[in-house]
This record gives sequence, C-alpha cells and structure tokens, in this order.
Amino acid sequence: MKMHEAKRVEIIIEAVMEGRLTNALNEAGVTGYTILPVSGGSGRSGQWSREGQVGRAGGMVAVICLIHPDRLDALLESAFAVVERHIGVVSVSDTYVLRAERF
Amino acid sequence: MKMHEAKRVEIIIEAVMEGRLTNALNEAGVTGYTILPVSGGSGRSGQWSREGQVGRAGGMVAVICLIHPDRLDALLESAFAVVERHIGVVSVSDTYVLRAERF
Amino acid sequence: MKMHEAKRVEIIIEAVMEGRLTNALNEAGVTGYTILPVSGGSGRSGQWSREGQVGRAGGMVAVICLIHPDRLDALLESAFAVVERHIGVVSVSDTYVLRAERF
Amino acid sequence: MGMDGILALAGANLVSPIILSFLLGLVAALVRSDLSFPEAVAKGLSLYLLFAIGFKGGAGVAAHGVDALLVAALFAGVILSILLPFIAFAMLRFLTRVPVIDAAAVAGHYGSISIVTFVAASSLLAGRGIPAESYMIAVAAAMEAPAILSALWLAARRGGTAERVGAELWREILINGSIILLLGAFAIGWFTGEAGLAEIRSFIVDPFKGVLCLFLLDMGLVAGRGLRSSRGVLSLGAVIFGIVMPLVGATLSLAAGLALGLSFGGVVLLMVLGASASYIAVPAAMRVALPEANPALSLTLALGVTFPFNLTLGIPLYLLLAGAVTGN
Amino acid sequence: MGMDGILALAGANLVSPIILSFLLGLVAALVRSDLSFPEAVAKGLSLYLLFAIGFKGGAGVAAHGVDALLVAALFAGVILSILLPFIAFAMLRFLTRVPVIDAAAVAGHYGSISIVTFVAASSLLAGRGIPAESYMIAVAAAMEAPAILSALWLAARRGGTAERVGAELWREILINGSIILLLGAFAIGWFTGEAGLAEIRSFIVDPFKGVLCLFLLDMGLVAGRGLRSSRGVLSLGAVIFGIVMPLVGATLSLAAGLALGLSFGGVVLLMVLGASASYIAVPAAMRVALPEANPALSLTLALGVTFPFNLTLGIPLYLLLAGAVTGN
Amino acid sequence: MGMDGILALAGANLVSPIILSFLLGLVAALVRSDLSFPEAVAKGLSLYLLFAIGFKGGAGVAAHGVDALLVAALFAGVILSILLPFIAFAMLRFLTRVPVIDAAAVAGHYGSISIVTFVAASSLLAGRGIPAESYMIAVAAAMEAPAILSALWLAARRGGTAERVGAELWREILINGSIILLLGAFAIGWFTGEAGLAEIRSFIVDPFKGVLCLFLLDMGLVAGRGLRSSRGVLSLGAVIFGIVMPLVGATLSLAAGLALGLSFGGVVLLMVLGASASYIAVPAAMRVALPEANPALSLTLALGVTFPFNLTLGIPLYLLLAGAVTGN
Ligand SMILES: Nc1ncnc2c1ncn2[C@@H]1O[C@H](COP(=O)(O)O)[C@@H](O)[C@H]1O
Ligand SMILES: Nc1ncnc2c1ncn2[C@@H]1O[C@H](COP(=O)(O)O)[C@@H](O)[C@H]1O
Ligand SMILES: Nc1ncnc2c1ncn2[C@@H]1O[C@H](COP(=O)(O)O)[C@@H](O)[C@H]1O
Ligand code: NA
Ligand code: NA
Ligand code: NA
Repeated sequence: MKMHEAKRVEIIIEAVMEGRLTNALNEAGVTGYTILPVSGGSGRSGQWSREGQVGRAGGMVAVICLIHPDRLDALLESAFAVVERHIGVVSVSDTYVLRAERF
Repeated sequence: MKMHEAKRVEIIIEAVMEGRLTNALNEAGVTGYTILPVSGGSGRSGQWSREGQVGRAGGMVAVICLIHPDRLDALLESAFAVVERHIGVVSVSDTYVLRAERF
Repeated sequence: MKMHEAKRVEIIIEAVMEGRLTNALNEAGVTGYTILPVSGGSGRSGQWSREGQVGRAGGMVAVICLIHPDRLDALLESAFAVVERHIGVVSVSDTYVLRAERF
Repeated sequence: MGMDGILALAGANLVSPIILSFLLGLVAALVRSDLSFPEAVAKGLSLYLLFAIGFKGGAGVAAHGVDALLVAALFAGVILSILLPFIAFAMLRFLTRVPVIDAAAVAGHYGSISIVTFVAASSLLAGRGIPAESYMIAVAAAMEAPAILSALWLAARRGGTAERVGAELWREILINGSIILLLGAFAIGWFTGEAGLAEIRSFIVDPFKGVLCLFLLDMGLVAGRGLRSSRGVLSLGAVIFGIVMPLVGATLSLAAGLALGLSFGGVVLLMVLGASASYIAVPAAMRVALPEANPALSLTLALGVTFPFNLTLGIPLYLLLAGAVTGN
Repeated sequence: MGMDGILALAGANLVSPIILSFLLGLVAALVRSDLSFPEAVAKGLSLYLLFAIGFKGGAGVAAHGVDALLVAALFAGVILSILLPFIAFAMLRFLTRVPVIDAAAVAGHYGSISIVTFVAASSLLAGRGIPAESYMIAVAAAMEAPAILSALWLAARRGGTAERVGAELWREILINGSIILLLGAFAIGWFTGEAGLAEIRSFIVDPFKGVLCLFLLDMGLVAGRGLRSSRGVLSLGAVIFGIVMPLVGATLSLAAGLALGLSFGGVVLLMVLGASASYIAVPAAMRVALPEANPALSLTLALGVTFPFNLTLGIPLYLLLAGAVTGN
Repeated sequence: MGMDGILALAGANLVSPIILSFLLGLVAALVRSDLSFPEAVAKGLSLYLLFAIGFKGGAGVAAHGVDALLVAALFAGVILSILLPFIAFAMLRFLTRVPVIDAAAVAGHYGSISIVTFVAASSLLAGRGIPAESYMIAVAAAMEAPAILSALWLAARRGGTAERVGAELWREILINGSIILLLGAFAIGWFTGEAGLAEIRSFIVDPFKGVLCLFLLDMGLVAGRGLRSSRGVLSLGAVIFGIVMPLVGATLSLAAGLALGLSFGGVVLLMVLGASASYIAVPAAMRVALPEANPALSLTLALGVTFPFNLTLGIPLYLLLAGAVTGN
C-alpha cells in the first residue's frame, strides 16, 4: 500500500497540563492527536502510580500526534512552550502513514 | 543483545470497530497485537473525550502490532479494508525486536 | 528545535511482572519510564481482554522507556532477564528527544 | 387542567433532586468546570440502573400477572420504533439542510428510545402514586433496535451508502448489552417474583433514586460538554426538530396507547418512549453501519436538546396530555 | 432426604436472583453479547464484597465469642489447602494428558479457595436460617495461600522448572490484597463488634445480596468469555476433573469438619472451601512462579467448570450431605 | 476534662470502623501488599461523598433556616484560608530548609482544607449527638481556593517564579470539580429541602458511613504508598510542622469560631477546617502554577502526616478544646 512519510510525536505530560497542551496545539494548527491514559511511571521527580488517586495532580497522559514533516517545527515549538517548565518528555520518530491527506 | 528488524504498526480506530479489525487481522494470519485504551483525542471530526461516557460510540482504541517486515503488506491490506470508510489513522514505523521467533 | 538521538524501548509484559521489571530497570540505573494500561490483546497464548476481570493475572502493561543509545544494552539485558521466561514482547525504535539532559 | 396546571406540574417536576442534578451537571460543563465522572463509574451506574429497572419490571409482572395486552404492547412498540424514523427523516429534510445520510442516522436515534428518560418518568409516576404496567420495560427493550432498520433503509434508499448490513451487525444490535441486561433482569425478576425482590430490595429499590441523581449529574456533564464542543453543529431548524419531534412521537404513542387500552400510567410511559431518542445502542450501530454520518449531530440533538427537553418539560406535558385524554 | 430432596433443594437454589444473575452473564457471553463490566467496576464490587464479608465475620466472632475450635479450624484449613493439590495433581495426571507443569498449576488452584463461592454459600445458609461459625471467613483466608506451596513443590519435584521462589514472591502471596482485606476487615469487625456493625450495617449488610448479584453477573460474563475463547483447551477428562475434584475436596473437608466438631453450617462452609478453586490469588502467583504453565487451562477449569458447578449443584449437594451425616 | 478525658475520647474515636479502615490501608501499604483501589473506584467514592455531604448540608439549612451568621462564617473561612498560609510559610522556613518555592506550595495546602477530614469530624459529631450549623459545608467550599492566592503571592514575592496566573487558572481553581459538586449539591439540598432528602435518603444517608470506610481505606493505601516512596523527603522539622501546623490552624479557627458565636459543633468543624490540609484542589493548582515546587513534599506532609494526625488525635483534641472553652 502507498505509505507517506510522517513524524510521530509522543508527548508525556502532567495531566493538569493536558488542556493547555491541546489548546496550544490547536492554536498552532495541529488538530489531529490522540490521548492515552498513563497508569504510572518514574523519572527524576520519583516514582508514581494512579492507583487509588482522586486528585488530578500526580498523573500524566501521553499525547500522540502524527504530523506531516513540514509541520513538525510549529508543533514542537508550541508544545515546548507548554512543557518547558513542567515535568514530562517529548520524543519524535519517523513513521509512515496511510491516507496522507489526513495529516 | 541480538535484535531483529520488524515493523511497528499502530492503528487508532473507533472502539465499535475493534472486533471487526481483530477479526480481519486474525484472518490475515496476524495473531499478535496489543490493544491500548484511548481516553480522548481530536481529528477532522472534532474533539472527544471518554469521560463520563456510557455508550461505545465516540471512543477509540489503539491497536499495536509488531510484525515481520515480509508480512506487513498482508496486514495493511486487511486493516485498510476495515478502516477505509471509518475515522482513524494507521502508521508504520521501523523497529527492532528481541526474540524474532515470536513475530 | 534541537533534538537528540535516543532509543524508544517498548516492553509489553504481564501485569504481575510489572514490579519485577521496574525493579530490574532501577537496578540497571534506568529510572525514567512510563507505564500505559493495556486493555486486551492476542498472541501465541491466545486472546485476552481485561473487561470485568478482578485478578491481576491475565493482564499486561506497556512500559515505555526513552533512553540514551549508550545505555540501551544495559537496559535490554536487565529487562530480558525478567521477560525471558514470560510472555510479552520487547521492541526498540530510533527516536529523537528534546531536553537530552533528562535521559 | 389549564396552562396553570402544566406550569405547576412542570415546576414540581423541576424541583426534584433528579432534575436538579442533571441541571447541575449541565451548568458545570457549560462553565467548563473540570468536574467529571470516570468512564468506568458512568458505566457502573448505568449497569446498576438497567439491572434494577429490569428486575423491578419483572417482579411487577410476577405480582400483577400478565395479559394479552403485553404482546399487543410489544407489537405496538416495534411498529412505533419502525415508523417514527420515517417521520423524523421527513421532518429533518424539511427543517434543515443536513445530508440524507445524516438525516437517516438522526432518524434512527428518534425511533429508538432513551432508557434513562423512561426511568425518570417511572420515578415521577411512582412518586405521584400512578400505577403503570410493569411490562412497559420490556416494551422499552423491544423498541431499541427496530428503528435502526428504518434508518438503514432510508440511507440506502435515499442515496446514502449504508454498509452491507451483515448478520454480524444484526446480532450485535439485537443482543447488545443494554437489551440483554434489561430483558435478562426482567426475566429474573419475573421468575423469582416477590421473594426475589425481597432479597435484593435494599439494593435495587431503596437507593435507586439517589443513584439516578448521580447518573443524571453525569448525563448533564456529558450533554453540556457535547453542546459546548459542537457549537455550530446545530442549526435553528435542527433545534426545532429536537423539540417538535418528541411531541410528534409522544402524540403517536398516545394514540397507540389509547388504542391498546393501556392504563393511564402505561400510556404516559409509551409516550415517553416514543418521545425519547437513543444515546447508547443506536449511536454505536450507526458508527458501524453509516460511518459517513456525522455522530456529533445525532448525539448533540438526542442528548443536548431532546433529552433535557423531555426531562424538564416533556414528561410533565405528556402526563397532562394523557390525563386530559383519559380523564385522569 | 432422597434424590427428590436434592433436586428440590437444587431447584430452590437455582431460582435465586444470585444464581440466575450468574447464568444471565454466562448466556450473554456465550451468545457473544457486548454486555461487559469495566475492570474498575468489577474490582470495586470485589473490594466491597471482601470488606463486607470480612467485617461481618469479625462482628460475628465479637458477638458469639471464640473458642479453641478457631485455631483447630484454621489448622485444618491449612492442611486441606496443602493436601488437596496432591490429590488434584494425581487425578489430573490420570484423567488427562496435560504436562506436569500444567497439572501442578491447576492443582494449586484447587487447593486454594474461591471467596465468592464461599459468599454464595453463606448467603444460602443465612437465607435458610442455618447458623455457622463466624470465623469461617478467617479459615477461608488461611486456605488461600498454602496450596501454592504444594503446587510449586510438585512442579519442581516432577520435572517442571519452577522459578526460584524468593522471599519476594512469598511476601506477595501471603499479603496479597484479598487476604489483607479479608483479614483486616475481619479484625476491624471483631474489634468494633456490634457497635461497629450497627454503624455501617446499611452499607455492608442490607445491599449485600444485590451487589453479589451484579458481581456474579460479571463472573458469568468472564466465565462465559473464557469458555468461548478456550474451546479445545478442555478435554473430556479435564471437564470430569473439574466436577469430580470439588466432590473429593468437599468430602475430605466434610471429614475434617466432623472431626473438628464444627456446627452443621460450619461443616458446609468448610466443604465449600475445599470444593472451590481459586481464580484470583493463585492465578497471579502461578504466572510469576510457573510462567510456562498454560493459564487458560487453570482459569477455564476453575471459572468455567468448577465455579458454575459449585454454584448451581455443588452447594445444595454439600448441604444435603452434611445434613445427612450430622442429622440436620 | 483532663488528660484522661482526652485519652478516653481519642480511644473511643480510634475504635471506630472509619479510623480502623484508614489504619488498615496504611498498614497494607507499608507492608507493601498489592491491595489497591482502581483510580475510577476512588473517584467514584469521592464523587459520592461530595454529593452526599453537600446535599445533606443544604437540606439541613432548609430545615433549620439560615441567619446572618452564614455570611460571617463564610467571610471568616475565607480570611482564615488567606491567612494560614503566611503562618505556615514562616513556620516551615523556621523549622526546615526547604526552598522558598516549596514552602510556598506547602503553605497553600495548609490554608486550604481536606473535605474528608471534615466528613470524618461531622460523622463523629453526629455519632455523639452534637449538632452543628449545616452551612459549615459551604464554609468548607469557600475555604478551598483562597489559600492558593496567598501561596502564589508568597512564591512570587519571595523569589520564586510563579507562572503568570492568568484568568484561565483562576477559572479552573474557582470552579474546580469538588467546589462545584459540593456547592451544587448544597444548593439542590437547600432547594428541595426535607422532601428532597426523603427521596434519596437511603442513598446518601444510610450507607454513608460504610462508603466513608472504604474511601478511608483507599486514603490509607495512598498515604502509606506516599510515605514509603518518599522516605527521605521528610526531615524531622517537616514532620513537626505537619503536626504543629494543624494545632495552630485549629487554635486560630477556635478564636474565629468563638468570635462569630458559632455553636459548639460549628466551632469544632471550623477548627477541623483550619487544621486540615488540601490533597485535591491545591495540589493540582500548584502543579500548574508552581511547577518547580516538589509535589512529593506537600502531598506526603498533607496526606502522610497531617491527615492521619487529624483523623486519630486531632479531631478528638479539637472537640475537647472547644468543649473546654465553650463549656460543653
Ligand atoms: N526516560 C523516560 N522514558 C519514559 N518516560 C519518562 C522518562 N523520563 C520521565 N518519564 C515520564 O515523565 C514523568 C516525569 O519525569 P521527570 O520529569 O523526570 O520526573 C515520569 O514519571 C515518567 O512518567
Ligand atoms: N494526526 C493525528 N495524530 C494522532 N491521532 C489522530 C490524528 N488524526 C486523528 N487522530 C485520531 O483519530 C481520531 C479520528 O480522527 P478523524 O478521522 O480525523 O476525526 C481522532 O479523534 C484522534 O483520536
Ligand atoms: N506481535 C505482537 N505485537 C504486539 N503485541 C504482541 C505481539 N505478540 C504478542 N503481543 C502481546 O503480548 C501478549 C502475549 O503474547 P504471547 O506471548 O505471544 O502470548 C499478547 O497477548 C499481546 O498483548
Ligand atoms: Na423514540
Ligand atoms: Na479448594
Ligand atoms: Na487548613
């Protein structure tokens, strides 16, 4: 099948920042993304788990964004502005997508 | 450690189509995949979230499939037949796996 | 934006082994990872789903680990020691990260 | 009872904790509070409500017996469910410019029923001491699916491209979770009767209304979020449809109920079924069979317009109408 | 009581909402309905049941006092849990061709216990006004883990390759969530006694049976899905094992209960513990310690064959047997 | 009442199922049992508690009327919430070496309130037949947010780098889920009054204490896990702060309550609000506005030190103090 080059951006960010991140993405014209729940993890600020938690603090989400390579920089800049002072990680991988008209 | 080339296929598809997709994969001989829950997202058909939802419509799942490069085309064809008329995205990345005999 | 080479390791492993895996990672000096819930899947040992399940057996989790390429081997060795006799899959992809000092 | 009566009744209805919980959710979502129910909690509440309402219906049948009317009522329900989508479709095409495929999908929702609207109406009737046929819950279950048939026929017939509806989809629709749970609990309640009900009364009867409050709070949140995120989806014509269509459905059901000879309470419940629109079974079926239809339109109409209308003004109105006609 | 008595009792048992809810779930899964409980809801229900049954047991002990029998009963339970896997192993190797490692894993399940079977039996006893020692719930907790020891010994001894079972695994097994919750709630109930029970009675006593119905509905769904997806896993010999083994476990437990001098109700509960097979604690331990064992076999047997058998026919049968022997 | 009285009361408090459930969770987590509540279940329980406590407060106001004191009490609560962070900040800087930004974040937690501590205290009062102003729940809601203002001011003023707090963050804080739910349910309870309460009493009143037990079990698990994973985070000075600060908060609130002329029960509840530290609303706000602050410190202090202290010793102590001063 015909595949098209694209970038897969994975942003793991605090749950309280989810809305701010997606707003920033929307403003940068990035309207395609998928949010996965995260149940736990570990990093420089220690280990955590969502089990039994009530509050929104102390949890993270993973935002996955498939995007045309040309638009990567705009995405990263807007995402970075949100992530900058916060804990979380951003990674970008090469990928190929079906139905390029969607990205 | 010895790693082997493989493809990582990520299909984000409507939850109501999950069974149809896995059936199609099984029929194409693809019996290894993992399904991740998705809590929200955004695309051409707008933004959505699973919070407080009861019905199965209006939710998506992510199906991850690690596969030997030779078998990629069969997988994509069977997956595409299911995804074709539906919302959702398909991406393929290069990856390496341990224990190649499993794929 | 300045991106740095890294590896993205994805380990899909039985939920009962989660603690043993993260302990092994910690001991190998890998303290950065994120755990995603998994809702179902299929493999050589058959198809499964978490729906309505109470026990911890019969479920899996996905552990995602972004790591500096130099430290990949240590990670894989410690992970493999845990995964070896168990069902589950390990894959490694090339990726790029922001804020390299974190990995 | 004149306009005063309607307003008094609507007023009395409005100050129940059930309705106010829904409004609380609606307001919280519209002001963008982060109040939310986890998906699992919402599903848990709905499993409870379906089980409880089904069981109580069955136990009621065990207590009061069943007559030939049951079969006739089921039959009438199925006919209404098949028929209403055609009216809905015509009305939509007249009032709005939505494409055929969207009109067909919406029509399917309005032929089917909303079980929580039914539950709220039952609750109101019980509170006022108005008896109704216990088997109406079975009628509700019977009305869930047939409307889908009409929607698919309309879509295929009128130029849409409905997917070939295989046996698989029919199986899914006919034994979808909520139908199975409703009918299964109904059967268990019927079978175990008064004794069975006594065993689990303090679970399915006593706390029922409170659970319903929480569930409606969640429905308010979902409806409010839906309205907010689909600004622009609803034209004025669509909103009019969302209010007039339930009135049409209720009126036809009133006629059917009278023709059948249902009790006053039974007539009201049939009206509520006719007036309400599905937000669980039909949306899922439509996503599978009519993937090109815009789901935001159906859901916003059903959950954001018709559901609140029925809950607040509709149910009291149907009660008054049925009362006026049957002389109650 | 003759065969008539058995059938009458089994019949009465079968028409309880509890059993019928399980059957509803089973049927729904077998016809492939999409009815399902979210994992979180299932876990929530099970947390409730463990807390409630533990607390009530403790409060019962506070009310009726405790005697030397408690220690003896705990001891007997541990011995049964250690012993039964050897019988199960031998029987499996005789009846089926499953590999040693699988036989050992299955054997571990049958030495341990199913708390929900225990709860269903307690419920049946309570409904018939048959008293039982309140501390039987502590016996249940004590029987959860020892069987695992036997299973691992069997696997290591008979050529399997059990992972070196470190202190870590033992810690996990002995203080696994369900044991801690059962025993903790038991201790709280004992400590706070009647007064404590009075405070939370309307949460842990009144709605208990209804919650049990919902939980069994979910168990039925899970069991049915398991049966469906592991067609072919079960040989005829395995199915026979799944029905005969509980009878053997119940018989040995009957002997133990009589030797101890437990009450009629206590004997029945011990039989139920002996007859039931674990589906929570042991499966998790086996995945860690015997990863090569096929989990589908153990779970399908425990949940798909033995659990339904005990729930429907087993419990009434054990009741009759114990009644015949003790003259009740 | 002398030291004996304190101990007797604390003892009586300690043997309630509510406190013991918390301790069970704490112990289970500290011995690293895998007992755990799914996130959705924990959230579901907390939604229930907020709805129930809010509704009952409102129904209480409907029953007993409201006076000018309500406004004064709300005002006093807001002032306390704004003031306490300054004291907390100074005390932390004196007792520990935590950076300014961390001290500010912790201070914000202690100005705000813990609703479950409030619920536990209400429960204790109700059990002893001590009446209190029903509108105290509204005071609780009013005290949630103002402390955040002080914390941000402290952080900005004292060298920290608080993010520009836009209108967006204020909106989030002021209409965060728990405030909306508490106040919304309060309004519904007030509006529907006795009749509304009667409709849903068997959901929000009868099982309330039992649900609270399960929720506190979960809180114990979370607190214990937090303590375990943040060994080393807490210095001795911090632990002292976690125990002395609630005493200071309670004392100031006692003065405020007396000045206002609240009833004995009302004074106790205000003390509990002053003494308790937020673990839901403030942590989320701090993550957004002060991302550099270490969340482990605040949460471990609030949930691992102050919450258990208040639950076990604090509440009885405040009761005695208020009793001694008001002569009750
Ligand atoms: N190297 C990594 N790989 C994957 N996830 C990570 C990594 N580092 C941090 N994370 C995630 O980001 C969260 C915050 O990381 P940190 O800012 O290092 O405390 C962690 O709890 C993980 O969920
Ligand atoms: N570019 C993208 N990257 C990641 N996920 C996407 C993207 N586009 C769409 N999705 C996901 O697919 C769903 C449907 O997309 P669409 O068909 O564009 O409405 C969205 O709600 C997202 O969950
Ligand atoms: N090729 C694959 N791609 C993605 N996930 C897989 C694959 N194979 C196995 N898995 C996951 O690992 C689990 C165990 O696999 P197995 O050991 O093959 O039974 C499956 O249930 C899946 O969740
Ligand atoms: Na309808
Ligand atoms: Na057993
Ligand atoms: Na405070």
